[in-house]
Parts: sequence; structure tokens; C-alpha cells
Amino acid sequence: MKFEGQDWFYSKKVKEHFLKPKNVLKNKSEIKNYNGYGKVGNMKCGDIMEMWIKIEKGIIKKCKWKTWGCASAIASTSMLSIIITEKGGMKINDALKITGKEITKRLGGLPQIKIHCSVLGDEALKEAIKDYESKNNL
Amino acid sequence: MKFEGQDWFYSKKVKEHFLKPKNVLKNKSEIKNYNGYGKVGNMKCGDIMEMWIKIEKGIIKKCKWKTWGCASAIASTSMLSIIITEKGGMKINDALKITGKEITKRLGGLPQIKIHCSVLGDEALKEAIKDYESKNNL
Amino acid sequence: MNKIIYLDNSATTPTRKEVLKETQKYFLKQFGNPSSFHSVGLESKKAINKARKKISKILNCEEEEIIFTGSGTESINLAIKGIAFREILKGKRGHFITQKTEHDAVIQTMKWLEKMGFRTTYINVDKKGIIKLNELKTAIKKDTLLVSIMYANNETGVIQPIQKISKICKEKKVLFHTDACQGAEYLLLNTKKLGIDMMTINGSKIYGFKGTGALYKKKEIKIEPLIHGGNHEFGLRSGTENVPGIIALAKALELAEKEKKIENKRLTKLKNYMINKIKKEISFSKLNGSTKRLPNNINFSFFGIEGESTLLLLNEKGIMVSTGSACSSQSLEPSHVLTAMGIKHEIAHGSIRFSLGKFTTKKDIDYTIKELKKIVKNLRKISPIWNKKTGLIKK
Amino acid sequence: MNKIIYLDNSATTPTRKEVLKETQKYFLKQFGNPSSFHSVGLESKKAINKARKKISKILNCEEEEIIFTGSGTESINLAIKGIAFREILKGKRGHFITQKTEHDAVIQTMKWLEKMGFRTTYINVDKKGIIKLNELKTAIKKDTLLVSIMYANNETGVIQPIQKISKICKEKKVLFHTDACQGAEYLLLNTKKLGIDMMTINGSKIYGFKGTGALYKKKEIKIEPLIHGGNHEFGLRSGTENVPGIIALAKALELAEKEKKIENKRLTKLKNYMINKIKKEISFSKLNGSTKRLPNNINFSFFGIEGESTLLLLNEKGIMVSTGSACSSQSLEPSHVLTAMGIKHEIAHGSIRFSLGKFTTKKDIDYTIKELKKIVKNLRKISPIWNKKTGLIKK
Ligand SMILES: Cc1ncc(COP(=O)(O)O)c(C=O)c1O
Ligand SMILES: Cc1ncc(COP(=O)(O)O)c(C=O)c1O
Repeated sequence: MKFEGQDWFYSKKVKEHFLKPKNVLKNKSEIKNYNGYGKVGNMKCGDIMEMWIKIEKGIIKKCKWKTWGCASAIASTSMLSIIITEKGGMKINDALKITGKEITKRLGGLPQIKIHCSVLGDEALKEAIKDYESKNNL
Repeated sequence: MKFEGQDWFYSKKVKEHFLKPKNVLKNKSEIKNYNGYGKVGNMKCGDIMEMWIKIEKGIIKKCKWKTWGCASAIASTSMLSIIITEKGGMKINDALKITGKEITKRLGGLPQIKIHCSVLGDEALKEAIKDYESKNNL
Repeated sequence: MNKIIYLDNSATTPTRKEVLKETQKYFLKQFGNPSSFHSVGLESKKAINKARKKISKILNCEEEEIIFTGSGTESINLAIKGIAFREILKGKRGHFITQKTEHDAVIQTMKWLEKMGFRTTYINVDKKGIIKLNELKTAIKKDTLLVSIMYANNETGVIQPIQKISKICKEKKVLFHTDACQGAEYLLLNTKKLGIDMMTINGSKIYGFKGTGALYKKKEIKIEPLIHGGNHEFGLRSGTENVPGIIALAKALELAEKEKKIENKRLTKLKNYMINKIKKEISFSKLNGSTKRLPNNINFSFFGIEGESTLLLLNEKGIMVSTGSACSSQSLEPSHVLTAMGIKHEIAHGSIRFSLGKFTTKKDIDYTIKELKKIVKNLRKISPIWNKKTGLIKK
Repeated sequence: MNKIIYLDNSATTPTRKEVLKETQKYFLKQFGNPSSFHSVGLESKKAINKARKKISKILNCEEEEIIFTGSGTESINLAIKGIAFREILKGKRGHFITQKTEHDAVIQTMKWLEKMGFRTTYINVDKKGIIKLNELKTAIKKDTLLVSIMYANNETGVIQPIQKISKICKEKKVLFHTDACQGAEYLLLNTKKLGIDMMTINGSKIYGFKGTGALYKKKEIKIEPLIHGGNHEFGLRSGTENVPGIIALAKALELAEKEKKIENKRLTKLKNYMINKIKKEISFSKLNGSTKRLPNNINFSFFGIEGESTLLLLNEKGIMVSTGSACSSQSLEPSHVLTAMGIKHEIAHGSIRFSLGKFTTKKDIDYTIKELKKIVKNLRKISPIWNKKTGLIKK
């Protein structure tokens, strides 16, 4: 039997981001270039996410992440990192309004049971923004 | 698909007697040649049996019958008619001792659910003997 | 020797070649467990989803309203007990209604529920085998949980007035399940037009696979599963899905639907030909059941003779028929279906069902009648209850 | 593209060609209903009787002790609920015992019986996944109706000490059912030697058909049927018999029995080769479960990575594996089997089951490990819980 990768549980977009995730933190030494950090998730549910952001003048310019979790957790973090940094970056206020729904939509949808994975991404982002704000006494 | 009659619910002996029953009463006009008559069975169970016997000097010389019923009812009446008339005929006393078990055995066995059909035969015989005896004030 | 003439299509049908062919790869290559997450599993999942969609289109319902099971009997049990267990878990019991000529799958399930504390009513049928609607109306009580009435009878092919029944049930706000095992090949299956809440079909009667069935259930109806486990079939019937069997069921139903009109016409003609010819050529023969019957069913009683003997003598000629339903053919009681229709025991015992099928030809019918005539004549000769002038002797 | 390497034989197996071939004529030509009285029916009857005999020989039991069903899940439900309903009809309830790593077919059935008023006990397993016999002994109460313990686990392949369990049950005079779905292909099936009262097997795991199963039940044990109808299978499971499926089950079991010794040897070698190679080549990998396991099961956790991702990346390379059992692969909770063994969530989430089969070769294993190594490495790179030196970061 030949394998042609015919079938796939997730959307094409999820597959793309899962197989080639964008903005992964390559090296611990990079961390110093970021001014906001968040970490969410838990071991029981099987996904944990770390996120580093670089905020300049109220705009998120860069975003790096690491994720332990299923394909949709990986893909949705990857997608989120793009959403908040594309077109020159996103304003903090707009970033705070991002929901799992939006990420899911950009991914071409997620199976019902996996929706919570995309929620994780926006929570990590909120944590990172909070971290930035507290560090900067905002 | 060719049919070769491979399978059959009953024994070979039952089949033989069912397909070519022995000692069937051919014609009502024969009845006058017999001196004992019995009829048993009921419509609900789906079998009714009539039996005519000719007794001479305490020995059953001839036996004719008619049966409405399943293959095993037909075959066991046929077999009974042979048992009681073979080898010159059977004594009344011996005939009264015949059981369904014996008939079943001579037929090479009957399925459990059909055992009652062979019981019917010996009951008809008993009725016919009773009839003979009452007619002859025995 | 003779060719086999199979006139027992109501007992079961062969699998159609097209159906078997469609399933082959699911045995050997695309054999994954539909619950597996990898591609081989997902392909199986996709295949059963496609089958579900096909069936839901024919039944005019949603996909989640089709529950695949392992037989018609299981579907029926699921429909009826699924409701009963739901009530038991609430600490309640209640009332079920059915009618007297149902298949044992319904009757025995009802009998068991009686032991579990439920009340049941078996509605009478008239002489033609059709349910007495007035009785049904008055039988429905406040605590009636479900009415289960078959679509078409397996022994006589008599078709029940499903739409009238569903109207009554709607008015009285009680659920209605129909056993369509015999009807599926020939009758309307549009659940919306029928107005039913649940419907049972199976593969073994429509040229699919044995060991397959489905229950249509409106999604708002809550039932308890009979088989618990890995939550397959929307949690209502657990166990690894029978992928080839499901695909066979969908394909068989699709073919039936496609050919329904033409096949019904062809068989109706053949059926009428056979009925008329038997009536003409065999005296004291009686067609059992209404003429509102399936196009493939002919059920005749031949006065003075007994069914099993007739069946076995036909069998010797290569002709396969049945007495009553296949299930009860090894019991001694006369058919409960015929006795419910008020047919006397001696006539019920003389009944033979000829159930035609996709492969039945006019030649088969002619040969059958030729042999049947001889057999009936010979059996009447040795019958103590036969009378040439009156059919049966007076008791 | 790549060849498919199917390492998910514990989820389901393909049908063997020999098995499929043996059944073909029962679809098309010898398709009669075994309850039909004519020759075509009797041939079907004979065929399933022959199948029953074959199986009863392998199980060393009487023919009437084999009940054919529609799946492993159904057999399990029949064994457990069959006892429960018997008690309910007497107006009684009672106590059931099982253990924590059972298949959902057992666990969910128990959960349902709790709602029906029965008490249940789930015995613990040790770190290796083996049942704590002392706990079992003290758990058995006066009103314990049945102990149900699986033969071999579907996720880890860990084999339970069936003979010791059956000895305990005998001493305490309580019935013992074992779910042998995973064990049937590889382990001893002699019911007398095992000392069991009931045993479940199915076709979908032994290269037979999906949608088939059987329950071995000692004939003196009284159970209620789950599916009522035409009194098939000794009145314990009604519905037209799945003739081809039954024949497939017997043939598959016969082949398994014949090849057991050689296949077990071949697979044990292959299994050990794979285990050792993974251990050597992938750091911080842990074999889950006892070495007293099926010859085809390898269950590994790779620290710092998650199972589903691993599965999907292997899938991209044409390698089909599973995380936990197929049934639960689409749930979020970590495997209940691994957590019952005291395995931490983060490690349980990283588990992958490789289940080898009749068609697995050494080349398949080598290719799998080569790809696996790369995948594990890449996933660890993006994992926030991975630490090169300690395996997992300290929380
Ligand atoms: C151990 C075990 N028990 C029971 C089952 C259920 O079998 P089936 O899917 O045939 O109902 C399975 C497989 O799914 C199993 O692995
Ligand atoms: C009307 C009717 N209902 C139910 C059934 C049961 O179907 P199965 O044998 O597939 O369980 C049959 C056939 O046996 C039938 O004719």
C-alpha cells in the first residue's frame, strides 16, 4: 500500500503551521531581546506554552514561543505569533482583544475538541503583555 | 448454483419414509378390510393421524394410515406401520409396548423438537387396538 | 440436478456482487480503525461518514440520526429498550404499544420489558393483517412511551398504514418506531414523509451483509445505549465500527432506492401472475393477507396439507421456500402472524411463503407451480383432514 | 511516496486474505439464513456449526458455550450486564469487580451499572500495570457477582496473571470473566487451563472481520440476553447470524492458533530489537509497562514531547502508530491506563504505542526508528518542558 498522506485530521493551514512552525524560540540566549514573557497551560491537559514578546511604543514588534502539546496547540501558537507581528506589529490594546476564535478562523477551523488549544495561545499572550506592563509599571 | 439436495434436516431413513411412505391407505373402500381404527392428534399442533389395523388371532397382520403433519410425523407413522407388520406381524401385547423411542431409533433419530411426532404414532396404534378390543368385547 | 430456485428472499438475500465488490478494499487495505488518528484510520472514518451521508439522504434526515448496529434485531432492541432504560434510570416505568403480527425482535423485547415492570399492549389486526387503528387510538395512555409498528410483515408482506399511525401518534404526542426490515427494499423510506421518530433497517434483507443494521432516530429523542464502551455512534452503540458492513449497507440501500420503481413493477407483475396461477391451478388454496402487500410476497395456505412437508418436498425439487418466518420454522406452534389474522390452525399450518427477489424469473415461477401442484396433490392423498369436495373434512 | 508501515495492529488488523477467501461463497452463493429449513439454509447452519466447533476446540469447551456476537464490546456487555439483568429480574442488585486499566467496554459498562444500582470496585495496578492481587482478594464480598479482568492490556500489552486470578475467584466462589480481545492472537486460550468462566474475543484484532465477536460462557452460568428476538445463539443473542463473519472468526482464530508459536517467537525478537534500539538511540525514553507483555506491543514515552504531535509527524512519514488506545485518541485526558500505573501526566502525554503485526518486518522497524529519532529531536527543540540534561525541566 502506497502512502500519499491523503488524510489529515486538521485543516491544510494547521498542517502547514504544525509541520513548519513560525517564530519558534531557537535559543535561550535570544530571550534578552524580549521585554514580555508569559507561560500558561498545565501538565494534565498536555499543553504548555511559553511566549516572549518585544514591545516598542505600544506595538508588538516580535514574538517567539515554545509549545509542548498537540498539533493544534503548536499550529495555533505559530499562527498567533504571526497575527500579532504581521504588517509592522499589533497595538497592545488590539492584541489584548484577540480571541481563540480569531486564531481558529485564521487556521481554517479546528475540530470542536481542540478549540481549547487555540485559547491557550491568547492566554499566553495576555500573560506576556501583563508581564511587560508590570515590568514597566504601566 | 446447482442443487444437489446436499442438506437435509432429518436422517436418511426419515427422508426415505417421508418421500416414499409405506402402507398409506389408498382408498376409503379398503377400510372394510380392517378391524381396528384409531385417530389422534389435533389441529393446533399441526398433526393428525388415522390408523387402520387388521388383527388376526391376536396378531397385527396389516396396518394402513393417513397422516397430516410434518415430515417426521409422516415418516414415523410409515415406520410404525412396518414395525408392527414385519416378520408376519406383531402380537397385540408387544404392540402395546411400542414407544416413540423405538420408532425414533428405527428412523435413525429425530431432532429433539420433533420427538413428539413419533409419540403420536404409537398413540394412534393404541387407539386402534382399543377399538378392536371394544368391538370384540375383549 | 436442478438449479436452485430461491424463493425465500424475505428470510435473507444474497449479497449483491456490486455490494461485495465495493467493500473488498476495506477488508484488506483500507482496514484502519475509524477511531485511529492516523491516515489509515481517517480513511475508514471518511468512508463510514460517506456511507452515513448516503443513507441519511435516502431517509431524508441528518447524519447524526443514523446509528449503525449489528442487525435489525439489535436496532429494534435499541429503539425500544433505549427508551425503557432511560425511564428506569429516572426510577420510572411506563407503557409500550405494539401489534400482534410483529417480528419476534419486537414481541420478545416487549415480553422482557414486562418482566422489567413495564406495561404493554398488543393491538389486534383484522382478517387481512392490518392493524386496527381505532384500537390503537384508545390504547395510547398518558404514560405510553412508544408505539412500535412494523412497516411490512415478514410472513405476509402486508403493509401497515404507517402514515396514518404516525398521525395518530403525533396527535397523542407519543413516539413512533417502525421496523422497516422487510419494507426497506420496496417502500418509501423518507422519514419526514412517513412522519416517524425511529426506524429500523438491516442489510441482510436488502442484498447487503448479514450482521448489519441501522436505527434512524430523531436527534432530539434521548435513549440509553444497550452496548457501552468507546462511545462510538454518538455514544449510542460502542464497538469498533464494522466498516465493510456499513459500506455494504449504504451501497445496498442506494441500489435498492435506484431500482425501486422498476423492480417494484417487475415483481408486482410476477407476483400477480403467480397468485393467479396458483388460484387457478390448485383448488382450495387461499392467499393469506391483504393485497396491500410487498411486491415480492406470496403467502398461500393449501387446505388439507401441512407446511413443513410441502417445504421439504419443494426442497427436493430445488425450490427454497419458507413456512411462516424463518425464525419460527423450527417451532411447532402455527404462525402467530396468521393466527392473529383469525386464520384457523389447520389452515395456518398449511401456509407457505414464496418470497421473490431480484433474481426471480417467470420461468422459476412456472417450474415452481408445476412441482407445487404435484406435491399438493400427493400430500392431500395421504391427509386425513382433506376432502375433495369441501377442502377440509368437517370435524 | 513512502510505503505504509502499519504499527497499529492493536487498534485493528487487516483481514487476512485466506480468511476473506474462505468467506466469499457465503456472501454470494451459500447465503441462506441458518434458521431456514431448506437446503440453502441448512448449509449455512452447518457452516456456523462447524465454525463453532472449531472455536470450541481451541477454547477447549463445548459448542453451546460459544455465543457469537457483533463485537468484543458486545461480548463484554453481554457477560457483565447479562449477570446484572439476571439479578435485576430477581429484584436484587450486587457488586462487580474490575481493575483500573480495563478497556472502556468494561469501564463504561460498570459505570452504567452503578447508575442502575450496583456497586463496583476498580482494583489498582502496580507501576508495571499488573493487578494487585491482594486488593482483589479483599475486595471480593459476599454479594460480588462477577470479577472482570482483562487478559492483556490494549495500550501496554501487559499480561495479567489470569490463572492466579481465576484461582482466587474459585476459592471465593465468584464468577470470573476475562476480556481476551488483545490476547487471543498470542496467548493460551484453553479455558480449562485458564480456569475462567467467561471470555470475550473478537475478530477485528486477529485478522478476521470487524463487527464480529464471541463470548465463551460456561453453560451452567445463567445470564439474560441483551438482544431479544428469534432466539438465536441459544436464546442469548438474537438476530440473523452473521454467517461470513462467524466463519471468518473461526478461520482467523484457527490460523492464529496454528502460527502462534512461530509468530510469537518472531515478534518477540522484533519487539526486543525495537525496544533496545529505541532505548539506545533516543535519550530519556521510557518503556511503559511490564516486560510481561504481548509480543507485539511496545509502548514508549518520550520525555518533553507530546504524543499526538509525534503520531502526526510519524504519519507524515507513512508510519501509523497510536497514542493510548484508538478509542480515546481523540480525547484530551492522558491515558487512564498509564495514569493508573502512576505515570506522571507529562510522561503519559508523551506516550506512543507501536503495535507490530503479522506483516511487520525488521526493515519497517529500522525505518521507523530512523524517522522517530528526527521527530523526537525536532519536537524537543520547540518544547518548553524539555531539558537536555534532566529530560524534563523541574517545575
Ligand atoms: C482489550 C480490548 N477490549 C475490548 C475491545 C473492544 O472490541 P470491539 O471494538 O471489537 O468492540 C478492544 C478493542 O477495541 C480491546 O482492545
Ligand atoms: C420484519 C423483521 N424485523 C426484524 C428482523 C430481524 O432482522 P435481523 O435478523 O437482521 O436481526 C427481520 C428478519 O429476520 C424481519 O423480517
